[in-house]
Amino acid sequence: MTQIVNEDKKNELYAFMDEVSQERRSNSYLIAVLHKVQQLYGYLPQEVMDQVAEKMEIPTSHIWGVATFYHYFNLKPIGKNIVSVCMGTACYVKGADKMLLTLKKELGIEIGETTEDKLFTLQEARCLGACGIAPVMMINGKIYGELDSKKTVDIINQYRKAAQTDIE
Amino acid sequence: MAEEITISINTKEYKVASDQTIMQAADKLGFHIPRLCYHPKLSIEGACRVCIVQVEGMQNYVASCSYPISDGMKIHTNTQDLRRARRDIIELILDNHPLDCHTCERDANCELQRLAASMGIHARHFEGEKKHYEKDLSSDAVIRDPDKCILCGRCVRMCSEIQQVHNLTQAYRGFSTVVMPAYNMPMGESVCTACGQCINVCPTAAFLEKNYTQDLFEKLNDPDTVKVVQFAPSVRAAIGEAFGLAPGRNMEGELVASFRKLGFDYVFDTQFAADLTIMEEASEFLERFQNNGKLPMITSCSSAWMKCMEQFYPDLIDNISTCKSPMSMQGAITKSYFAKKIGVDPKKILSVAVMCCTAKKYEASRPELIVDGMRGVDIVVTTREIAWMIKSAGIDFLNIEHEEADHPLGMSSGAGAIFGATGGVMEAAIRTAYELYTGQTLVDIEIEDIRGLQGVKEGRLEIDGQEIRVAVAHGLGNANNLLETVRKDPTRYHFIEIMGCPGGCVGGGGQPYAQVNAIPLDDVALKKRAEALYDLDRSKTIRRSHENPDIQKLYKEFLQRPLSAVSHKYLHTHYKAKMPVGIVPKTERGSGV
Amino acid sequence: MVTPLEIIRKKRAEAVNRIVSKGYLSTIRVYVGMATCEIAAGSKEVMEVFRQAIANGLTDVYLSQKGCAGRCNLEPTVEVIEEGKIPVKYGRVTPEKAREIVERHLKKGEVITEWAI
Amino acid sequence: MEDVQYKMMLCDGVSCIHNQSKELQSAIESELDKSGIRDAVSIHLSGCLGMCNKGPILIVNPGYTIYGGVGSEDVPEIVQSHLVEGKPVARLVIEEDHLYNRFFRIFGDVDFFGKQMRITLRNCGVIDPENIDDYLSVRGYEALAKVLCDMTPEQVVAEVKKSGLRGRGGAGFPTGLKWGFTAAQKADEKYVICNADEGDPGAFMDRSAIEGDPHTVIEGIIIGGYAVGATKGIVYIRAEYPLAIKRLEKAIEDAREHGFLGKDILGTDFSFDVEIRLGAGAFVCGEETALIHSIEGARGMPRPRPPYPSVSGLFGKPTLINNVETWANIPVIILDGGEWLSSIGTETSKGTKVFALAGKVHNTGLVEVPMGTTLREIVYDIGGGIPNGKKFKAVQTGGPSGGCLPEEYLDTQIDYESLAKAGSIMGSGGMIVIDEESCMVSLARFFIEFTQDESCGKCTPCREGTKRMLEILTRIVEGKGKAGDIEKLERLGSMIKKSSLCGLGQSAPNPVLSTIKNFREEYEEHIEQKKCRAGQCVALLSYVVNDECVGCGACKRICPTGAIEGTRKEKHLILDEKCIRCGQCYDVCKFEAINKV
Repeated sequence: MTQIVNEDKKNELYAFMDEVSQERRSNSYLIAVLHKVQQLYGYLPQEVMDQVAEKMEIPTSHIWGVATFYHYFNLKPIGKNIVSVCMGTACYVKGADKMLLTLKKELGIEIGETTEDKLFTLQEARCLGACGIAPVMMINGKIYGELDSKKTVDIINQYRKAAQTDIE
Repeated sequence: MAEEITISINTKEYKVASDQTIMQAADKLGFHIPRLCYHPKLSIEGACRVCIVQVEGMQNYVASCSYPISDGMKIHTNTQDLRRARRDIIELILDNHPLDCHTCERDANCELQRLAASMGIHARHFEGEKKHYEKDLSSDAVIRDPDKCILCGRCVRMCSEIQQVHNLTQAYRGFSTVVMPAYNMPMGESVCTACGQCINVCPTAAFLEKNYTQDLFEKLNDPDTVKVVQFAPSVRAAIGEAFGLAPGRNMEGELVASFRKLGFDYVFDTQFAADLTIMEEASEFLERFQNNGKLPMITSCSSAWMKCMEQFYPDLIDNISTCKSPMSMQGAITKSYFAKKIGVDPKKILSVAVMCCTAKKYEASRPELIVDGMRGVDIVVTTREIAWMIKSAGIDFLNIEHEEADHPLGMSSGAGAIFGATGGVMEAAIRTAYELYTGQTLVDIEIEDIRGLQGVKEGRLEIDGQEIRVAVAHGLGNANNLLETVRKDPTRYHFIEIMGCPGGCVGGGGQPYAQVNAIPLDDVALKKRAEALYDLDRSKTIRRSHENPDIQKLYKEFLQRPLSAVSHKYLHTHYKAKMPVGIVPKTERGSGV
Repeated sequence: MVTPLEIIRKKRAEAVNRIVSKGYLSTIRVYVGMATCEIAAGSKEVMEVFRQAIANGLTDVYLSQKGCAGRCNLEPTVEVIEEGKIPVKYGRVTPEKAREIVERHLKKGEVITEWAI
Repeated sequence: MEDVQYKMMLCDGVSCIHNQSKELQSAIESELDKSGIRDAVSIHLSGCLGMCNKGPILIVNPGYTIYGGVGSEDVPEIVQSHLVEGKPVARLVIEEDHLYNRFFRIFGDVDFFGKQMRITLRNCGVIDPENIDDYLSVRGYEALAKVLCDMTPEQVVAEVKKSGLRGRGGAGFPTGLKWGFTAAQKADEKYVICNADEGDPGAFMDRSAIEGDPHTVIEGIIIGGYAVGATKGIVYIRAEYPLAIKRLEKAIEDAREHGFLGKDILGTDFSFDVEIRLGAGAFVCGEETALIHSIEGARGMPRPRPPYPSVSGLFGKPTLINNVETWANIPVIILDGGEWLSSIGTETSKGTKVFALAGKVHNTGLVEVPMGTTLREIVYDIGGGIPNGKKFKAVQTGGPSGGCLPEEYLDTQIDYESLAKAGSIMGSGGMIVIDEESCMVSLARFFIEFTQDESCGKCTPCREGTKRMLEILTRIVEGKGKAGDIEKLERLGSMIKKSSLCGLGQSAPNPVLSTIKNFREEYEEHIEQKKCRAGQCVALLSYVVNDECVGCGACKRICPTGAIEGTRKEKHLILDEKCIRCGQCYDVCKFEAINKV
């Protein structure tokens, strides 16, 4: 099953690379291709970067330099749920640092890390654009606002519960 | 044509050509603006900010390496504010740099150290956290020490722009930026060709050759072995610089004498094996040429090129000469023919090579080169390492009495000497191939078309009414450009020489560091080193490899004839595609690479 | 030859017709803020309430999304423009409030002043 | 044009068009001609004014007289009585109230919108951004048509020059000059780029503009392409803005379908297309050369200039780069004339500026004000002042590149020069209000932590220098500051400013230098007395329960580290060694029973 899924992903990626290779200066689309990889795999696996290198004729070192430069790209597999804490100024002024502390403690991980059960990856974001309801965090694209410690922990627990139900 | 404009530097006016940067203009006028990331052969980085100057009317300082001059520009290179800013910049670099100068290999040879001294940094104001990364000792040739790296980016640009190997990149960013191969792969497993040019351009000790000097001293003290050394042509042409001499002095006599003083029992010359290589290679070429073999034939003397070819050009493997490099031929012959001759078990022979090259350390360890279960060369040290050993052993190198190498593997023709300069192998091969093919002696043996520092050189000659087209490339980047042509037009050339380093072996990754106020890989120095070898050639009576009597003897006594079964066993090898695959980027601009 | 300006005028007339045909001239027009910030504050759910209301038979109402007008701390915002009356803008609208706006304002014409900005 | 005495604004909204506003316009024009005062009156069309039931709407300025239900037959009376004799026609006036002094439907929200002037955001919050018809109905793409019809590229550049518009990305370079440079280059290919890599933490002007009105930006870009001779436009936008990207994609598609993009636009021989490139989370890519590298698929590291992008930019071709807000000004400049825009604002700064107002103010949000508005007006009139009766301390503009201005600078006018003179910068539009509960040293540290984190690492001063500044600031807020630290910060700061490679480094020390300049005593208190007057530096304070405690347990429940003990209805106790000074107990306590000491 996973094999088929992986094959599908690979096909989709190659189709995308074929598409950009039609463009002029096609290797300028590297970042777009890496976005595609991350969209498909959740992170940038080394063997996929190798495939990109070969197909697009871009040295792996160059891809690696780009992949590590941009914070948007994950270099390690990520958890099921990505928790991004907004550390924009508005959120900071309204206590985002405290909330981050709560999250680190609750999840037992630092920024950029993934919990052992692979349920959560903690990230820091620079302004999610929801300053009006600061402080905010985003889980898998959904924004939660006007947080305090309790609310934060409650939300995390909801996701834990959901994962539990999934398993059952 | 550039017009003449007036600029002022430090309140005095000068008339200069307009198409220059501030740094170029200042250099010509005798103002040496301090610099770090700048290298004339590499693209402008503008990163270190050491070369900042004040231009009147501008709010901020500008980097003189990149800023163009304009008419009426008023430049200040040495105000108190500037001096302080530069000093602080250098201090900031030092603050994130290990404070171990006295135990560092680049002590007294370090650009950062020199800059710090010239800035007068006597106190430290801003010390704080320092980066720390593991040293990468995985490669047999090149050590990477990120702690010493000051992120000037010269190695990265060298690796991608000049060598086009694209092994090194800056990864991560900001304070966490590190120079590394893709995926932080160990150097030994990466596409690094071990050419060592990163070492040559590194201002500090972030890249070094793997140092075997202690090991060698140890082994030289072993009474139970026969210690044999060989040394490459380019070593003699450059080692003087490590002793403060100007580039271009041939130090062959001093070297031979020093080797004996260091404890070597036999001193041989790689130039002998160069002659041997020519015998085999010229024969191999003629064989291919006459029998519709795979052409163009490409030389295989350069170890960095060897690895490069296996990773980047697996499709051209059949075009590569099967000849081992001179060093490896010399090693193989030392442990067979020579061992028999002196009646010693070859396992008791310590075969040492002194090379201008870091990649030879890698080559010596290639399993493909093992014959009869033995490596041909046991230890490779670079010109830099041997210079240090000579100093360390207290040998008065500059005043020592000249000595000559030993027989039977120490005598060479002039053709063997010019191996060290780009085009030399081709020139030597032509001298011999011509005679082998036509039975006549080539009179006009100095082939100017393929000498000099042009990236790709072409030549053609006629042998018995047949045109032979040859090409020569030095530096792996130039090689790439040449081979792309070959891929498109396989019949364009018959014979190609490729050397991995700029200028050929004289510009090898193991050559002495640039002298104070000199630029690493300066073209003038490279030319002078090459000139020393051409002088050596001219000074010899025997200038064609096949005329070398010791070579003739070797064939008579041992190898029978070029390309014989014995030759194949000892002097030839094979190549295979290697992982990881090397990728040369598309040439169009737009990848930023 | 038709000039670009003539083309654009024609295009605008067509666009206006399309908008009108979608019910723009209804007695009441409702605009729901649908920018990232508004959505983060819950405007999607609010939009859904209005959509449902129309699906369930509320007539003479033109519903549209709009971008962010900049009132971050009052989002999600809903604007009700009624023929002949001063437009009303509601702030911090929840689905519950939205339902009440439907019932009281849209159906009965009562402006819920305490929620208006 | 000097003679214009009246500006008439004719509603051009959907309803009003239906109510024959077009006929009205020609009627007015012919009547003006008849009265011989054509030159004294300018007529502008505006988007829907929101009074559709009373359309067609006509507004006469000055005086903001609003006429409703105007028919062609009323025109002679209006012209004669109002414009010639100065007496408004009372029977047609529907409101004569400054509340309606807005272009758009922003009624009933006077405090917030009263002092604003919406030009670039004119359609934001008004039209449906995903419906090109909405945009077309508010004169969308008319500027493009006008340019293609009546103007040469040189004239377009001249019009932009005339407007006095300056780059809204922060540095304030005159836009027209930039256009002129790029236009003057001879090249086989040129590019225009829209910089939508908005990265200031707490600023979201560009996101809002694109989400609310993507076509305005696209129209601006096409006009720019026409003016400088480019055939390709690129919008470089943060990947973190999925909705903006989606709307932009939709808008580009729709524009293509309508023939505003692609080959032979609107029947002319001008061809141009726009594509989107995504950023990937690097603030430095807002710097134009870094942005170019990023589009080229490389690490987003800046390079030394010159050459400037206008000479050698994307793929080595002449490239014009402006930010979203700048582009959004373009259609207005074309439609209403550069002169009109230059009539707004101050001597050196024309038009309006959008700010993301955040922090300790009542009304947080996006505001667009004419240049020349004072900080006080923004903070107090628009922002509604400081909540919870706290005292104003400073306003921060320009985000991590800007500075903090204290009370005495509140009457500073918003323009590039005045803000710079006061020690801050215009920046891209972040504006954060700070009250007495915020520590200026911490704030400076917050910003330098940001720039340190976002430093690309290329040049020494920024890479190493900001790191050392951060270390010094960290030890100050942790109560470990040493004598001489302030001087070190100043020395490093001024060196980094003058020596760094790009704008990020050159402006990185600003938050520190400006807070040292204006709040030096706070730094000194931290260092000498180990005291934080704002009570924000956690290492310098602890929380204790006083006798007001009723033992409700609220603090105990919220404490994330279990540092509070106590039985119900009895006074609680904070265990100092467990307390992480998050302050949540302090916030949650309803009885003021917790003190910061």
